[in-house]
Amino acid sequence: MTPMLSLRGIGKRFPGVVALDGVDLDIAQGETHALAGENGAGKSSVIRLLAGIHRPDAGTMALAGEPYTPASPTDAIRAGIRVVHQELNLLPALSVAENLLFERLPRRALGFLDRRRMDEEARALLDRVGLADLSPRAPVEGLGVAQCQLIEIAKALRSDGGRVLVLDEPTATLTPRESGRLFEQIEALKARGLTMIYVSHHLAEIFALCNRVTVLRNGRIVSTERTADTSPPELVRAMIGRSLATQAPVSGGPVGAEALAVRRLRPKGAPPGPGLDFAVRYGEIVGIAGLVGAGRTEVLRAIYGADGPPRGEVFRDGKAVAIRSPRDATAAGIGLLTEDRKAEGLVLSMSSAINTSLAALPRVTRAGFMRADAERAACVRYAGELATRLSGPGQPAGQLSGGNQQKVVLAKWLFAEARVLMLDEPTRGIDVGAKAEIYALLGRLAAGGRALLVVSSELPELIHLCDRILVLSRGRFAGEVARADFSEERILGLAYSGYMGETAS
Amino acid sequence: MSAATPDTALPLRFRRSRLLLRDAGIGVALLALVAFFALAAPDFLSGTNMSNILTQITINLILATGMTFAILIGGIDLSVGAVMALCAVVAGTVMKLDALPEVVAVGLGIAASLGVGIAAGALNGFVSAFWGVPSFIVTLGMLNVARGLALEVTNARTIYDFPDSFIAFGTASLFGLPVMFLLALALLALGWVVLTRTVFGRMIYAIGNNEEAVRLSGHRPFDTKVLAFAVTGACVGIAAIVYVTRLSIANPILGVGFELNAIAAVIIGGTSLSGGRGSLVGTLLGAIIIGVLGNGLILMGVTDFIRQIITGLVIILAVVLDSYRARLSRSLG
Amino acid sequence: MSAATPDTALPLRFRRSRLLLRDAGIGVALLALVAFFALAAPDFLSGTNMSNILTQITINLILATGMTFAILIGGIDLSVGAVMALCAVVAGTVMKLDALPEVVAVGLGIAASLGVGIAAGALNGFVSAFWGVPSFIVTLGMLNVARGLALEVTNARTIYDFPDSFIAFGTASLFGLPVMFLLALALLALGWVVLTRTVFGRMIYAIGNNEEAVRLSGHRPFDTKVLAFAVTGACVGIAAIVYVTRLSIANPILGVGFELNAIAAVIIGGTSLSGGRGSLVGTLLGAIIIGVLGNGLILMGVTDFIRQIITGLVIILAVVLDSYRARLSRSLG
Amino acid sequence: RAAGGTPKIGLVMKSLANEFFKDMQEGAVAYAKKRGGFELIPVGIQSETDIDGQIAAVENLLTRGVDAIVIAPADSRALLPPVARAVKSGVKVINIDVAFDPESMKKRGVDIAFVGPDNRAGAKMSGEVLAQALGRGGKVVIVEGNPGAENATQRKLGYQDAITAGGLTLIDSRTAHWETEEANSVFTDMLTAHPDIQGVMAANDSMALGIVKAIQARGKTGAIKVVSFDDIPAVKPLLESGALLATVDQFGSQLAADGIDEALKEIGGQNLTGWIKTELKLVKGKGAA
Ligand SMILES: Nc1ncnc2c1ncn2[C@@H]1O[C@H](COP(=O)(O)OP(=O)(O)OP(=O)(O)O)[C@@H](O)[C@H]1O
Ligand SMILES: Nc1ncnc2c1ncn2[C@@H]1O[C@H](COP(=O)(O)OP(=O)(O)OP(=O)(O)O)[C@@H](O)[C@H]1O
Ligand SMILES: [Mg+2]
Ligand SMILES: [Mg+2]
Repeated sequence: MTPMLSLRGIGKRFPGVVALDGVDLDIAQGETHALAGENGAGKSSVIRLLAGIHRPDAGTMALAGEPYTPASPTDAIRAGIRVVHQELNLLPALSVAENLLFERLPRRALGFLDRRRMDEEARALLDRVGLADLSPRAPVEGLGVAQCQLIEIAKALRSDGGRVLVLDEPTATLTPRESGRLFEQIEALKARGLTMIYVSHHLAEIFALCNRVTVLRNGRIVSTERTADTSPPELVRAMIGRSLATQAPVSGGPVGAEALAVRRLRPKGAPPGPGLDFAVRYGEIVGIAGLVGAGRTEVLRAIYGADGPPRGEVFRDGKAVAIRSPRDATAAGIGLLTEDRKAEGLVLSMSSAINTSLAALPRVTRAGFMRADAERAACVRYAGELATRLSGPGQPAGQLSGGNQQKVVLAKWLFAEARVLMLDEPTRGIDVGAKAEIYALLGRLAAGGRALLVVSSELPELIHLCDRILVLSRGRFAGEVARADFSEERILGLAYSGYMGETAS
Repeated sequence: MSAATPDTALPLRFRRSRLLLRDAGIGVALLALVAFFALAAPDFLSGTNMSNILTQITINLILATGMTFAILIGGIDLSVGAVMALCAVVAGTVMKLDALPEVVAVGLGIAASLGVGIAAGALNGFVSAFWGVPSFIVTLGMLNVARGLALEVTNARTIYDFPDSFIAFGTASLFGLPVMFLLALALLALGWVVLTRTVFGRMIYAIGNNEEAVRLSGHRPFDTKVLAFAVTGACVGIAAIVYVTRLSIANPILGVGFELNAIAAVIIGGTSLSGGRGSLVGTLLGAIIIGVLGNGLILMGVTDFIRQIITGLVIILAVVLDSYRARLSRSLG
Repeated sequence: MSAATPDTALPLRFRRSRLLLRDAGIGVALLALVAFFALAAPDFLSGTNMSNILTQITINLILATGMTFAILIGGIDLSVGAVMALCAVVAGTVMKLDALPEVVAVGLGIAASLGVGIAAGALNGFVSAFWGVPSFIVTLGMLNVARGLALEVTNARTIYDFPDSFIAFGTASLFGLPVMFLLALALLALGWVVLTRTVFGRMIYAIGNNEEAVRLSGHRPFDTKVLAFAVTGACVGIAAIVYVTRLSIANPILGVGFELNAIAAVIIGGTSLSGGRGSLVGTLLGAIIIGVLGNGLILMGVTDFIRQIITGLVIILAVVLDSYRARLSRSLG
Repeated sequence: RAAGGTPKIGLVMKSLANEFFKDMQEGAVAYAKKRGGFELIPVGIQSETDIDGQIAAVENLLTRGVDAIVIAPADSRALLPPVARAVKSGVKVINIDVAFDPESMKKRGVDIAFVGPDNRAGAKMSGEVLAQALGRGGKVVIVEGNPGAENATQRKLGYQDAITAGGLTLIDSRTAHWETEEANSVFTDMLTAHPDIQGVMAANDSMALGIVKAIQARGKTGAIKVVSFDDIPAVKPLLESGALLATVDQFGSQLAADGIDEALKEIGGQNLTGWIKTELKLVKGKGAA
């Protein structure tokens, strides 16, 4: 049987980087094929070639036996290849429905929009990804990252995913609830015989959903195997070339004095009520869990003064601090790694070195002048610690792979050496190997006496990392779980509690 | 549970009202201005004066309508004033062709004006989209080319003495309102429908928002860009006709600096200079603010230089006021 | 892998050469232009004419240097021409104060010009950053305010008859080059150092690219914005002094339209109108292109209207050429 | 220099986009063709206020080695330094249209002959026609040219002379920057503020065109009288219908030719100084006394 997609000897170079080198890949009709590999291994590069964004420097592609040479995304879409890219590509000022149906807006005579059909189609798509209550006419700006990701997915589900559906890290920003919903859709499409390519750093997802998995390393194919014939540890070994030692849970240092405390904090969009009270001590890693939209991001932003002066009180080292803006927060030794790296974390067109030093300029300046060498040194140092794959400190952040961009954002805050560091989804899109390194690093930071406050949608991550987990549900604290009591069931139960009306558990 | 996204309904309602408020913001500035002049200049509210203001803003309104298309798609058109002069002198030349019967000559003249405007606009769009160069520079070049051409074809002379039937339109009224203003309003309404209700309109906003995303969705922004600039050009062609019928002359140096006025109306109206956000309702309000300001200060008897100073201050004040409105609606939302 | 930066050396060299190519692109257009005029207009390459060109571009170069700061940070300054007039007439008024010894009066006049420029610029920056309103509108307002003020303080009259010692600077030469041009060049070089080597410059580029990321990294973009516009204003103040010493008059209507020329130099030089990208080297080349074009066409004896048309076409051509260069360097890279 | 063949004469104009200067230049070119024996190099500038551009033009002419320059300066003082330099290097200079400031000339040690009309006297002639038509006490407004422009200033002064002499009442005076459309708007608003306006003095014909349209739109044709300046062809119909009471012809097309004549005299060895006044003609419309 001719494979649905077949790549032969594909090569792609960027200045100073060989992104793909002699890639041979066959995707069978109807299979769900996973691509795995470290950050920068070349997964998204394969996808960008399929999507017609880039053209290969070498090799050929075939779709259902026919030569496939897309010159633009238009060609790819015409050929029936639908892609959910790793980074969001939405139109903020347009409505949800318009974004969902943008590839082909329903029209009536004379190019008029068919708004009724648009609403209907959009509703149906929103339904499928669990956003049934979102109005199709709402503009996309103002939606959370997770909701945007779901909209991207729903977009691709139109016409049932075309001939080949490609999903590049679709779950990176989703909590288990949304991910579950997505997996149901994938199963349904599989049952219909749709061919899919699935990229993820979550090995469990790969084993649960995919028939076969191809591992890339440094732009080359390492192996292609049926998932039934391999195992997560083997896969990890193929990806990073060594086994990952089973890690003991990160343990912070001796818990010290109260570093950060908030009282009656009422973040933006918070429900009426007394507000939130909690504290983080030096040497401690405190997690915040919750469903998408629970308001975790808003808690961190409020403390940081990102949306103006917080409503409520913030204490540093037991003393009340007036925070009117992020500058006040950083002056008080508080840092925030934001959730949306593209819009809020990075200056994409500027170099990785510049991005690394952005929150700690005094460390790389002398008398108002930049010390370019110190800046580059910092970038190289953290690239080493975080295993960031970049062609050099001068490479613009926008040219890095998604996971490596995330590492640069992390490097920025590590370099800033804030005493209190808040991290919103710190390992979004980071590969398993690097994740372990990062956990160890965060552990060392805590052991070194920093106070860390971590928001994550990956419960295993929080469970692995934290000393305590606060659970947010609908903007209110549903409870606090100590390390001894950590379990996914317990935490999820609390996370859902706010949505169950009076019968909160 | 299962109520997936439980509290979206609320913010949505907020957002709707925010949109209304958005246009209202600059409207409040306008109301304040009108109220002030009503008190300070007794004749300001009179019917004739209202009608005068509408006549005075007509050309800027038409140009600003077209400019809104160029700005929304992420560009700008600096050539509108110069192209308008070219349209006017070409139309004027055609209309004065003795060989043709009057009606035909006038019809052809109007068509020529539209044709020149559309061609210049499409060329602006083509060059900037095809080579991916900033429309700021392309239209700056076009400004010089069009002005030079207008001067060259007329040899710097004023064309005058047009058919009376044609000139009559310029001062005609309907329901007590200047016909030319009604035309401008109709054009604006048409533009509004196009921008908000058609695929083309959505495409303009989309490209202004994130051109890359549009490309990834399988569209070719090129066509839409050329078309959007052609629309700007068409409006310029119409404005030129309105100019000629109103002032019954066509000369190659008319319209100098009109681009700035048109851009100002668009930006005061809340459209973002970087594209993708804004509306023609805002543009209408912006154009009226500029018009009212010019008129009211003269009625008050403010001297020229002071008038210029106050005009500058009020323009700044209007957008500052508007920012408070935005902040207010944000804190509500 | 974990070998963090395996091949750093190579791409860095690549990047360096690409940067050179970037500026070279528009440089090629300039060379072509110079070569053409050298053939077409015999006097073009003469020493006097070269010196004339440098003198002619001096003011635009100074204004464009300042404009580069405003545009890089994501703004624009439409008020430079009008503020320049205000600076000039204030400086002129101060210099003619009889009560003061000549040297003191001249010194105070220069200080006044700088002061007015910096104040106007800082005000532009303050209003647009504090209320988050587009600098396009704020500086459009300032344009009117400054022009009105300049007319009001002089009552539309020209100030003339300045101390000879001061006027002498305007035509002085050093090493065969006009002193004022050397001043402009020094200013540009200083600006280049500030933009590429200092924290302030870094902030300007970063804010122009992604203000939100800068803010969330714990900075206050506000201060940098005000300062950047103040730099623009300082350049305007200097340009005003150069104007007065060169033309030995100060009048309130000078500098009309200078903003467009300055912006054109910046954008032709490859700086992005949306901020964050570009360099003063490009601005220098852009200003020279504009100057050479105006000068060469006159020397060739091209008539005025045709000259205007050709100027427009060459401006477009230059950026189109530049786009091929960009494509080339991309495909090389 | 003149020894080496036909003399070259540079003609430095203001913005040729202005009909008046375009006429002037064409008159000069026609004259050069008719008379022969010299080469004419005409140059213009982009806008009325482009002093810098005009200085550049003078410098470029010197680069090209002209024997004489005939110049309509954009500023009566700022152009003196380069022109004085030209004079000192032996180039003959004749000043047309707007006169160089005498004091500044004295300071620079040059005395350049001026060939041109008396704008102030001309405006006074035009204004007097209005004064006569309205009688003493008539209420008038002035619509001015560009503030700061020499012509605009002279014409305003001339109108004021006529107002004083004729006993008129000036109730408002505003600029419309020489432009038709702006004059139309500004005058419409002046009329709203002062419905009793009986007469308008416009600093040029382009603005008069807009003013007449505003009067027509108000239905006050005939009730409000207009005088202006320049006598461009476009006002012919207005003069014929009486919508424009008077304008002034300063024979612009001859002005440059006259200047060239004087320049040739200087090249021939004469030394000219002072004001060589050129003709001004009052052109009256229908109904003017
Ligand atoms: N436009 C570009 N210019 C230069 N280098 C690029 C560009 N795009 C990708 N690269 C490089 O190609 C390599 C492969 O990137 P790719 O995005 O395919 O990685 P990935 O496997 O998807 O990683 P991740 O898991 O982090 O998303 C990276 O080293 C990246 O820096
Ligand atoms: N339609 C909406 N209108 C206004 N605000 C909204 C809307 N939807 C969500 N929000 C706000 O944004 C937040 C949603 O952001 P997001 O989906 O990122 O969830 P989060 O809990 O804040 O963060 P995380 O994604 O890390 O779970 C909500 O807490 C809410 O305050
Ligand atoms: Mg990727
Ligand atoms: Mg979040």
